[in-house]
Amino acid sequence: MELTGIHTLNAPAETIWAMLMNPETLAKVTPGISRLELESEGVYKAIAEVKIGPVAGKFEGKAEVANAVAPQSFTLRVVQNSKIGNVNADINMTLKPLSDTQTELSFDGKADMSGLLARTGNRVMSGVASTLTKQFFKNFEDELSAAG
Amino acid sequence: MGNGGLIIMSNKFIGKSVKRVEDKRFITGKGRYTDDINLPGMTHAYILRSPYAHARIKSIDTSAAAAMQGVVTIMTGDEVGHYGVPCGWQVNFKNGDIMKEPPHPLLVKDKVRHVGDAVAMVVAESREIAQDAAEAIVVDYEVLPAITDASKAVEAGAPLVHDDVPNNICFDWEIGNPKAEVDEAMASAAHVTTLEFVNQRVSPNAMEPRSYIGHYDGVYDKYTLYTSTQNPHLIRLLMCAFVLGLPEHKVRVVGPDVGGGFGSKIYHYTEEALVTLAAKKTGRPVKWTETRSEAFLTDAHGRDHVTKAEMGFDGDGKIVGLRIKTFANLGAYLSTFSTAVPTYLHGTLLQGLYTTPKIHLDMTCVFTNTTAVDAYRGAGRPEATYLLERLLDLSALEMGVNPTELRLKNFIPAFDGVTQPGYQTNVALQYDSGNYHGVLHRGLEMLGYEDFRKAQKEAAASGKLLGVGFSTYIEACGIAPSAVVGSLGARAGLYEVGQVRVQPTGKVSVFTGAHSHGQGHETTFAQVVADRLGIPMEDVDIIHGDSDTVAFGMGTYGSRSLAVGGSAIMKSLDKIIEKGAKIAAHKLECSPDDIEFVDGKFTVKGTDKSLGFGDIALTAYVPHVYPANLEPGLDFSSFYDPTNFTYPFGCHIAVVEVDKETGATKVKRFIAVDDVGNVINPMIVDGQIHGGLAQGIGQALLEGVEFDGNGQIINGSYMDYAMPRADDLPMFELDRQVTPCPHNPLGVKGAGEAGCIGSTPAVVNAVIDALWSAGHQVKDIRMPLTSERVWSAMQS
Amino acid sequence: MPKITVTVNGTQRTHDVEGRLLLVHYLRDVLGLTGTHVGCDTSSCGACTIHLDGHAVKSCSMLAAQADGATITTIEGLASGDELHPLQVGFKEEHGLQCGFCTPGMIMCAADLLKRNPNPTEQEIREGLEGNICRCTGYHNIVRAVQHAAVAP
Amino acid sequence: MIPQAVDYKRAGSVSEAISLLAENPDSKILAGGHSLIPAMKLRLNSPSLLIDIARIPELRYIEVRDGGVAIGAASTHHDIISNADVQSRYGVMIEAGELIGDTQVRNVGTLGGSIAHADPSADWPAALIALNASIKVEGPNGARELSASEFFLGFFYTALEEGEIVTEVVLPAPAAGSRSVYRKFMQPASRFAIVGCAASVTIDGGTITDATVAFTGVSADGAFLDEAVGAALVGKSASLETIEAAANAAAEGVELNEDHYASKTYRKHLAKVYAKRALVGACGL
Repeated sequence: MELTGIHTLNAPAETIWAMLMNPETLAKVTPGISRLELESEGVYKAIAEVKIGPVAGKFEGKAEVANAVAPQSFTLRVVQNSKIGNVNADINMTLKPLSDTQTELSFDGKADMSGLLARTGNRVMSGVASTLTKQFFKNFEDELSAAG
Repeated sequence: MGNGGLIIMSNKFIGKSVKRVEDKRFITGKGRYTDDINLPGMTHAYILRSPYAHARIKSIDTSAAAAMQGVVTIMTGDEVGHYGVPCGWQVNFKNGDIMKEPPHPLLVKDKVRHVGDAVAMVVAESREIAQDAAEAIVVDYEVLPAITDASKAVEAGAPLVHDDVPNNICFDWEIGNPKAEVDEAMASAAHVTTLEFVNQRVSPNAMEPRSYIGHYDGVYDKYTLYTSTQNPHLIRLLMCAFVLGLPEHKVRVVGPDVGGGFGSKIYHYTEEALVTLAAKKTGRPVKWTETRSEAFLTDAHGRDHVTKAEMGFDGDGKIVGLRIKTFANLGAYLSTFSTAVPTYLHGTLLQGLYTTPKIHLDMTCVFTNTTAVDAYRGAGRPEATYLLERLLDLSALEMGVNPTELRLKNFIPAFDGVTQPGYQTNVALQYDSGNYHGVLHRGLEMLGYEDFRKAQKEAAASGKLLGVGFSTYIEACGIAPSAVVGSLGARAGLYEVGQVRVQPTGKVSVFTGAHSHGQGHETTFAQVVADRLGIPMEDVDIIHGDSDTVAFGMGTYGSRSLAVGGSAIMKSLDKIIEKGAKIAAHKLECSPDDIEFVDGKFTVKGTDKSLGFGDIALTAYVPHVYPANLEPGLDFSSFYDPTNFTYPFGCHIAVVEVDKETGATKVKRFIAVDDVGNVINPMIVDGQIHGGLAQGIGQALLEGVEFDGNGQIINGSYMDYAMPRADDLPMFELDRQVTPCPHNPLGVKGAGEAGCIGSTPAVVNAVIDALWSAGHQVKDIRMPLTSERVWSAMQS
Repeated sequence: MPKITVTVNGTQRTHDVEGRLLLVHYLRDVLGLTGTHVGCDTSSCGACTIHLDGHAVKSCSMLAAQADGATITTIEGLASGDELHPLQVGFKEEHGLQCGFCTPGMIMCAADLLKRNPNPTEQEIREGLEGNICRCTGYHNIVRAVQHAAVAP
Repeated sequence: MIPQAVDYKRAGSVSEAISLLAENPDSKILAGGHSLIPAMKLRLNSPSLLIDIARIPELRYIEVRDGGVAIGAASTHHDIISNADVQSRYGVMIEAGELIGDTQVRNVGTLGGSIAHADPSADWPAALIALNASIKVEGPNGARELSASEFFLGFFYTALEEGEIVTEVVLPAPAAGSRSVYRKFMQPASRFAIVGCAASVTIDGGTITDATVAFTGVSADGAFLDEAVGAALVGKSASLETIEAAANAAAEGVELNEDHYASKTYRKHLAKVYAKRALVGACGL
């Protein structure tokens, strides 16, 4: 499943970077992830409850922030396992300052499914990807305005 | 015994469309398939399978699952991983080295090699508990890169499916004329047509999912395995001698009603051995029935060749050479006959119906991180026919000639195999009898070729794309004789067994080693027996599918049942009649040579003195007035080992309509003229052809297992894997030609796979023809020809 | 545990069932009516088709609990005593089955079709059976079997 | 093949269903169940309680109201397509309904269940949007009514709030001179729409006075009203030329769906082809 998205956020890159590096915020904006617990530098235990369409599942696994170049880019690696299949995602996040108050946040990556999710999900995968993308940016805007 | 026809019996039933004996139970819901059987105290098994195509198992924790209420036992690779299922056919490398044959364990303990590889089995009081518990097993995997494409798996640096199989090559192999001679012929050709294509992987999808019940009786130290198999005796042989080391006389294998197979139920599957082991371990019957999702991952798939083929023609349109390079995907493990399919069942058919003087196939058989591939309806022959018949139609388009005339020019002339010898091919086989011009001429009559071309032009004017595609095929059925297949690497014989037990009242029980999974043995075999003995069909009972009842057998596949199994029964019938004549001669006070057996009566030739079949049967069991030195009883068993394959052939023609705007393709007409030798029951033969056509058309237009880059099947359910439904198909137009098989007593050739062999290229050729007629000179569209693929081909 | 009362093939049955028990498993495992088959797990193949209150339904896609109070006919209850239903006759006469696994579902679906449309065209038969997969017959003889039953008196 | 353990309760009335839903946070409404039970069988979804509303009498009716038709949410697809009042008014409902699943599914699946589920390839949503239907929902805070295009918000996503259920769909009286059709290009295995196009067109004296065109299957976000196509038709003569130009505007600027049967490019192309075919039908050409 290809995951790409691009969105302009009304905040300077440093603010957005700080939010993304904060596990509490990262957990809030990343769709599905309900909790991140720090395991080691940049590596979190991740708990997710995903409810998309006909699928409602509990996932457990890891999330890792790698290749961090503040405040420009990092790679978010997520490994999530569940009874109905596993998700392995590698997403490159890029922050591009547009002005002092605006930043373009984009991501590009892919998520590999295994198990039942891979076998039966083909028909709806692009819907899942687009929904996750929308949720991510919406969550981010909500967080920004809450921090506002 | 060459006969050139049915000279042997009263034809009261033979050749008639007798309604099927077995239907009564099926139409009333009384069929008994394996999953319908429930034994007292039965437990249920669920198998935990790998979600990854390639991963090392770091640990398996079954503790939480084992503690759940209702769990009886849990087995893992630590306990049974040293047992593995074997491959039944050894093929060697070109250089003589023995093929690579890595173990296929019942449960994996080190490394999983395809999605669905079995990791643990839970046995519990109910299906629900077994599944709940399996979900509580924790397996820690280290995921490895996976490879699914056979042609890429051989490249340097590709992931290794088995650490000790270099380049993932199981073996390489060749057949035909020396390569240099073929190269020379191709270099001399006036025209060479080149086709690079994929014969895609398909999933058999018999409607009954596989189901097994293991049972162990401690009192008699006896195992019983109920199994949805095409092949009960072979399963017993393989499981006892090659997997579990059990004595065969202590193991009974029962194949109840079987809901379709199409090849996928020939093989010995790991789960058969697992339920047998679990039954002994728990002391209770253990049932395992797969779900459809599991079937997509574990039932052996079919086809999966990546091919480059070139056909050379001289200036007159005569074929001068055929050169082929193919990579065949065997999947992660060797299935029972998987190594024979791309080689002896494929390479040997590349002569087709043509006089091609020089042929060379270079075949590489490869392991990948995918479900095992084995024989699927036609097994190797559909791939050969697809290759040849696509080349023929495409060559005709490229050379601007009529595709049927191109074929007629290159066909092997007719021969009956009796007064004229069989035809020796350049790829090892000797065809038995054939009249290839006949089937094509008949097909053309039914089509109306010129009328079609007119209609095609008219349709184009009104914005519709019509196309016609041809396919003339030959196949090899009833693979035999044993000595030959043994020399080619088969680890089993390929004869069949037929026992005829005449009961004292003249009723007849027939035991056959063939095993119906829908073909109607109970009817066809009874027609043969009833006519040969001159008795009513209801006096004949056909018994199959139980290794304790039937002496031995090699099962049903490769369109062999009637040609081989029927012939074995015929041998026993001959013995019955011969012995009956001796008894009759004694009672009628004449020489056995003076007795003739006609219409169920033993008659003294030229007189009206006779005894009925029932009288003789009773005498055999109440031998009060009886020849000296003759054993009582009337019960004979025979083994029949054919002298050659049989070679059905035919002509298939598809007419399609392609929606110019969407690429959607509809089969408008399908004409099939098949020659399967003599026909015992035309209704059943037509039914076999119909079913084969549907599967062949399915492969052309709808079916295909798709993998993602990680080896996940992305269409592993009926929601995503398309098969023909009723509204995808037209009524079929069938006709028949009869060229009897000269070397078996029934003169029959086999009809089970023919439909599936000829139809796929006919449909693809028709779509290509439609596109060429609109100016899109497309050489190939990857199967299945989805609407988008056809539409895209029209955009270029 | 829900308690259900259903009338199956003319006989009233009452059982306590697990909430998750599928109707097809109730028929097969609890009532022993194994003529209703399971061919897939995505409600696609139609092998499990039965009649619920006179309509063809896929019994693998319903809970037994949902059927509480309903009248059910399975393939075992389609014939009137020894007299086969015209569709059962049609399938036998026209060789509308081979392995027989899809047959009960196919017949039950066709029975619903003929009830609504006693004289369907070939196309209507094909469309009416789109929810049932047969892998053996290529449907040719199934269509003829339904036509055979349609013209039966 | 076997769902995880689940409790089952049959609601006798809408209010009982709403209170059961409120009392049990991990519960799901079960109507026909033909989307939910298959998902539960594969354990893709495992609620702890199912609240069956299929037998609530007050939810299963089809009646003429103000020249239009009101349909209770528990009406099955079969109820709808075999109803004479629907047949005489809304071609699009019959054509769409007949292409949902198969006979067996249509006998059990319900209108309310389908639209609450909001599968991005389902047929009803496009038909309801094209007809400008209104959808009544009821929850702990009472009842409310939304237009179809307000109701369908995205990928398996509707305007239903937590605790609400769909109770009724009202199809407005068709305008004089209007005709509605549904054309569908099916995925060959599931038979869900790769592209489904519902069109309702009103023609007065050869001129198109109103046109609504809605798609399903095309967008990753589910069914949507394609305003550009409608706008390109209104005020024009009902000719093939008009239709082709309007159809060409279809599915622009939409987040396109894709799967192994149809790429984004192909889907978009099909949307235009099917818009044309639907409009040809709706204009009676």
